[in-house]
Amino acid sequence: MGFLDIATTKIEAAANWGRKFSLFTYPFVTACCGMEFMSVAAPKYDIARFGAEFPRFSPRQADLLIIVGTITERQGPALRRIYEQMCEPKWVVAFGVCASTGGFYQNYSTMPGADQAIPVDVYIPGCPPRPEQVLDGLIMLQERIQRGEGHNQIVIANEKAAKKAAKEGKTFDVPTTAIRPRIEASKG
Amino acid sequence: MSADSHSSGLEPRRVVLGFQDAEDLGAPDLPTEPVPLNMGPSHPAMHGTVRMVLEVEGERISSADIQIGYLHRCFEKESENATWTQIFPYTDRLNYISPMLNNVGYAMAVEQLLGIAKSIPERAQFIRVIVGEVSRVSDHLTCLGASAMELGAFTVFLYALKAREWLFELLEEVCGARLTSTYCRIGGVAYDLPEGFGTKLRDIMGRIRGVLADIGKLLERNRIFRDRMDGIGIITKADALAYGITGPVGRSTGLAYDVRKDHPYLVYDRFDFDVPVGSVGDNFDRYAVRVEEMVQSMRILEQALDTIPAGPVMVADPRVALPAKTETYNSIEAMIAHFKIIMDGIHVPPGEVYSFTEAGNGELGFYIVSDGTGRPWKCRVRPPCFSATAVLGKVLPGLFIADVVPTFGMINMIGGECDR
Amino acid sequence: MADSGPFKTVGSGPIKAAPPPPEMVTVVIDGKTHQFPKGTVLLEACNAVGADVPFFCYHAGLSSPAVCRQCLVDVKGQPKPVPSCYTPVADKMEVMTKSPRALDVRRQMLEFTLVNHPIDCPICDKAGECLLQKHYFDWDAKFARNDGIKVKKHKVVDVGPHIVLDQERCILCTRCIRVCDEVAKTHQLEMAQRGDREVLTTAPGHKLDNPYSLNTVDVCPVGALTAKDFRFQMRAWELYTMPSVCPGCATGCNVEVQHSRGQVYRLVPRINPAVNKHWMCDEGRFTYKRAQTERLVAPLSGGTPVDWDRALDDAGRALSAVLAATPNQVGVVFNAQSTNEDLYALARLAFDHLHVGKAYIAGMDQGWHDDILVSADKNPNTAGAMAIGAGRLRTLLDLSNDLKAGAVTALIVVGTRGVLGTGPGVAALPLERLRALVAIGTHRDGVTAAAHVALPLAEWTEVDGTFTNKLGMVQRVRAAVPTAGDSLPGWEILSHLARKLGATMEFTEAKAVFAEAKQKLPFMREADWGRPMLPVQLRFANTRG
Amino acid sequence: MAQIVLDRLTAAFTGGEILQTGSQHGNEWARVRRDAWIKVATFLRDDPATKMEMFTDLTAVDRFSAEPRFDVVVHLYSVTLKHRVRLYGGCPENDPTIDSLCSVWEGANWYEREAYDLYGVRFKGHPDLRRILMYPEFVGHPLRKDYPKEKRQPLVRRSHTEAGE
Repeated sequence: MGFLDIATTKIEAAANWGRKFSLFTYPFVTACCGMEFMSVAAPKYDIARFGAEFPRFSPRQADLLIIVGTITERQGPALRRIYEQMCEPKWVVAFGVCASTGGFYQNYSTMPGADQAIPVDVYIPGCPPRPEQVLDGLIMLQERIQRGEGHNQIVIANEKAAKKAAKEGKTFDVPTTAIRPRIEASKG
Repeated sequence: MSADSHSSGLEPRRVVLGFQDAEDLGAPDLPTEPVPLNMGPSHPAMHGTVRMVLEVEGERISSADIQIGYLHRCFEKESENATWTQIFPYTDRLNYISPMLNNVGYAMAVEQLLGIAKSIPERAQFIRVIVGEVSRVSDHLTCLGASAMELGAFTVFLYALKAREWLFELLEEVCGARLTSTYCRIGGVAYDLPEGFGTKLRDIMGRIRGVLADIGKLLERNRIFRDRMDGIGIITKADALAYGITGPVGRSTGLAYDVRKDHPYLVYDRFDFDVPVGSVGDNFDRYAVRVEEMVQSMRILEQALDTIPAGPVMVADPRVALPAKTETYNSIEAMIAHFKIIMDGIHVPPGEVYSFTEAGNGELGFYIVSDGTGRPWKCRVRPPCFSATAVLGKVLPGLFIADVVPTFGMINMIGGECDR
Repeated sequence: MADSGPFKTVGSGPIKAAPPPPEMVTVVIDGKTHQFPKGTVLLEACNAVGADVPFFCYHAGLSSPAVCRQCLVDVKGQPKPVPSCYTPVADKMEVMTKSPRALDVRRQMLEFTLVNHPIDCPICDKAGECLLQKHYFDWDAKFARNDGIKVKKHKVVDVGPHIVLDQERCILCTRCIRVCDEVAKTHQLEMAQRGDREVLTTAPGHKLDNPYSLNTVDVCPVGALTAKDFRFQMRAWELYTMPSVCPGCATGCNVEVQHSRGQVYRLVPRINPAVNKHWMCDEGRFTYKRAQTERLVAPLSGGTPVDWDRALDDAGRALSAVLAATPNQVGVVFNAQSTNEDLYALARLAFDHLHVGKAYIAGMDQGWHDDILVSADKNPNTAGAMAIGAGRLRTLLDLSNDLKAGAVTALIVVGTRGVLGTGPGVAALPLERLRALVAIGTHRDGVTAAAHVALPLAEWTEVDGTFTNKLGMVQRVRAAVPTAGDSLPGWEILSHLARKLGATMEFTEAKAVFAEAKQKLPFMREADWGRPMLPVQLRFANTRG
Repeated sequence: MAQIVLDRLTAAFTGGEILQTGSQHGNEWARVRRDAWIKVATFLRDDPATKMEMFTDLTAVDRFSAEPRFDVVVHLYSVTLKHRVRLYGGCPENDPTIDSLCSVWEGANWYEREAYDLYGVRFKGHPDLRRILMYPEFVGHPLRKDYPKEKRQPLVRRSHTEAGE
């Protein structure tokens, strides 16, 4: 491991440290959980203390997508597009059981978990989760970010490695878990 | 429309229509071509997912197609596959800002079918009124806070949510959950109010009055706020009738209809409270009506806390009420009763009923068809904000794009209730 | 079952002969006057007119010892309440089923029954379809008045190959004893001891091993007798139920297929006085298992899984080749296991379109039989196959001869079960000699393995159709669970295949096939398809016993 | 409480337009012949003795395996006279159509769209009879009793060889 590699890892760590305390959230608020999300943002629980400051209302300015509430099949495409519009590296948090698994809505209209449409980093249980749970989930995400284990961070790292290998004429097979998300429109 | 003062006791105000402003400025009417503009389904100003396909000429909206259904969670299909008691959690999530009111409405409908509506213990009825009104206050607080934030008044949002937080914590003491309460049961309520509930609630109400005063100071003489509310998004009384709009939105149009007054249920006939009515039917009227309703709800709460009787909170019918846990674990009789009520469900005789209560957004109706089994054949919700959202398609044309935000905010469309 | 009425049985046979009109008597029940044929049991009379009377020991298919005293009603002129299950109606009888005294004695009997009943509902297999639960909740619903120690008895007694007994739960109604005596005609169960120590037990030197033993589990009003097969597998109230017909033998016992999440958990008999009354044999109860194991789930072409289009193309090509060259060397094998619809579709294809000369009938081998319910013919639809084949069907022995002689070089087999028969007198089939073998089968067996193209066929629990039992009654089979893997109903596969072979046979639903067959075939003239049915979750919907 | 409404109906419509009336749990209801649907509705709105100016609710009921299979159910309310009535309009399974009430109350628009979306009842003369709760690609009518509860028709799913699996 040469000096350069050490430098890059250090830089990466510093960058991650910066990222985890300056999360720009895009709340994809659909349902009941939105009420608790308000509480999280409101004075008492004050998510700002953790650097997830003020919600950006455009995915292009956000790097943390918080899926708040039930995702229906009808919303799927919108959710997908929003995810694709966000800037990298990006993270996704499923807020509440509906976003995680569909919760007790198991029927023709609701999607059994947002991860059916996009990758998710942290699942926060609860219907709706208490604000404390949400903050806990956020901290878990921050740790993940510091370790560079966000799904999108892995993707980027692998692509970098692949490029580097290509430059050195080595072969590098990208692990399947690190393939860039692909949309797969399936009807019926 | 006239600019006379209305019941919320505010000074008369200048009613100006948006496009008159434009002409006042003497802006030359440049030729424009209609441009389709898509708002939502995920839009910062759309609390609750809705999609508006607007057609705009310049800044002016020429036609609006409101598309709902992004939060269709199949309340009815789920209900048809759940026992009567299992449906309560689903009702929580209809109008998720005031779950208690939905619980009450649903419980009353089923009790009507069971024919035990008259035999609900009085204390239970009082408790239902109390938790319901608390929910109503939190509902209106949220609506005001959110809409104000969308107009840029972030402080109001923070104030309102601070106040709502107090109520949530109070409700948590009552039912164990901040938001989704599932507190009512068929035949009463799950358990009695906690110790010192009254004093806590009185204290909180005092503080909320303070918060309301602050919000009033911040908004009611606020030029920006008034200009974006006054005379914007006017709904006429005729429309309110034709669309079946009730609740704050309906009352803002001068339609003096409040189920609590016109068809008193529970013990509402024992309380003395007024029904605020608007005169213009614009956004500011809706705002004013909501503020006044909170005041009135707190009046009701004061009286209810004064007069609430002691006693049981659940009917004595062993075929409806669950036996005590100790009984269940120690005697086969209670075990069987518990088992039957939980697994088989309460048996509701065949029949159909339409039962209606005053929820946060207006008349919340439950049209239930029972085929005599442990589960409903059909459990239909008549969502109050469905009608109010429907009228938007008629109200928005003629307004500016910027007017969509306050108008939609003041309609207070709640996805869970509107799309079910 | 909530909204699906009694399953309609149709067809001809001795059943239809109407008995002479009986002598009628006038009875007043709860103030209303009714007419009943002389000799009707009072309990049945009351329940028939909606004056419900609870009972434990009474069973419509058995004699009544009147031991449970649950059906007591007041009869005017009688000093004390009479057991209605034991009393025939008499002229000018006045009955009060809801009189305070009757209700009171019933409640007291129930209380006695519950005194020693274990608090087992959460772990009891009968919970959810238990008569004790039902009657307690409907008629009493009062809480316990005594907190004495309950009498302890044996909880797990292995009484037979299929059944486990829990003596604590037993309420001593003796139904199971009567089932053995009166249905299976063997005395294998008995009561022992006295008072609250009384227990059910096997007769000395006997096990509960008669071929109808599982009926005791059905009639047991509580969870005392439980089937090893179903024990702790599934909660009864979670099951969905669908009326159908047992494919075990030519008797065609009416059954309910009870399933959940696409899996069948048990078959229980469905009352049909014309066929099986209230009963069915143990062997028949396990026929659902073979429908859930070793299934062929995807089309095979040359032994490798392919999709339907590919498989049908290959099948079409292979068959057309032979059809073009030597049309008289094409044979079809009917199977007595198939539904009338599949058989009819095959007959249409084979005789009307392909004009095949050589048709054979396959099926399970003969087996044991008795004069109660079990028939020697182990196929549910032999009668239908024979009628549809209309004398053109020859035996598998002929088939093997034709194969050896090279008279058949292409074969279509619909339903492979029993084609490679075991047992004596069945010749092995030299299938390898065939140039084209298209096997439509439910299971991975010798035929589908040897086939050039094997197409997955849906099992009887997965299709709508009809079986014709040995009495010539056409009885309806209903789809309870989704088809396994890619498998399809036979008639559908055949109409696809027909298209590949240039024949026009367009069937879109089983009902259409049935309707056409009904027009063409005399033996189906009186058949009835019946109403569509929603899956009904049990939840006490049909408390058995 | 609203018996007057039923009396008015039976008095005004003698041609068998009102098939049946009744009252249960304090709800008065009338079963209306399909072809008289609009006529009865207009009458109820305009007649001074009924004055049903508020359109409260419209939905449908699937009475599976009964005839007529679908009932369109309307709830009306009179703000001035404070009484309500429920109307049934039966539609057979093979032809589930009924006249649209949009011409009587504008508000019927969305409610009828919903009934069409979820039950497949078609409303003759409706301005735009689109799906409202489900998406256009959706096939079938989910609240019919024979539509399986969990039969999803996804618009988007991620492929399984994707990040985060």
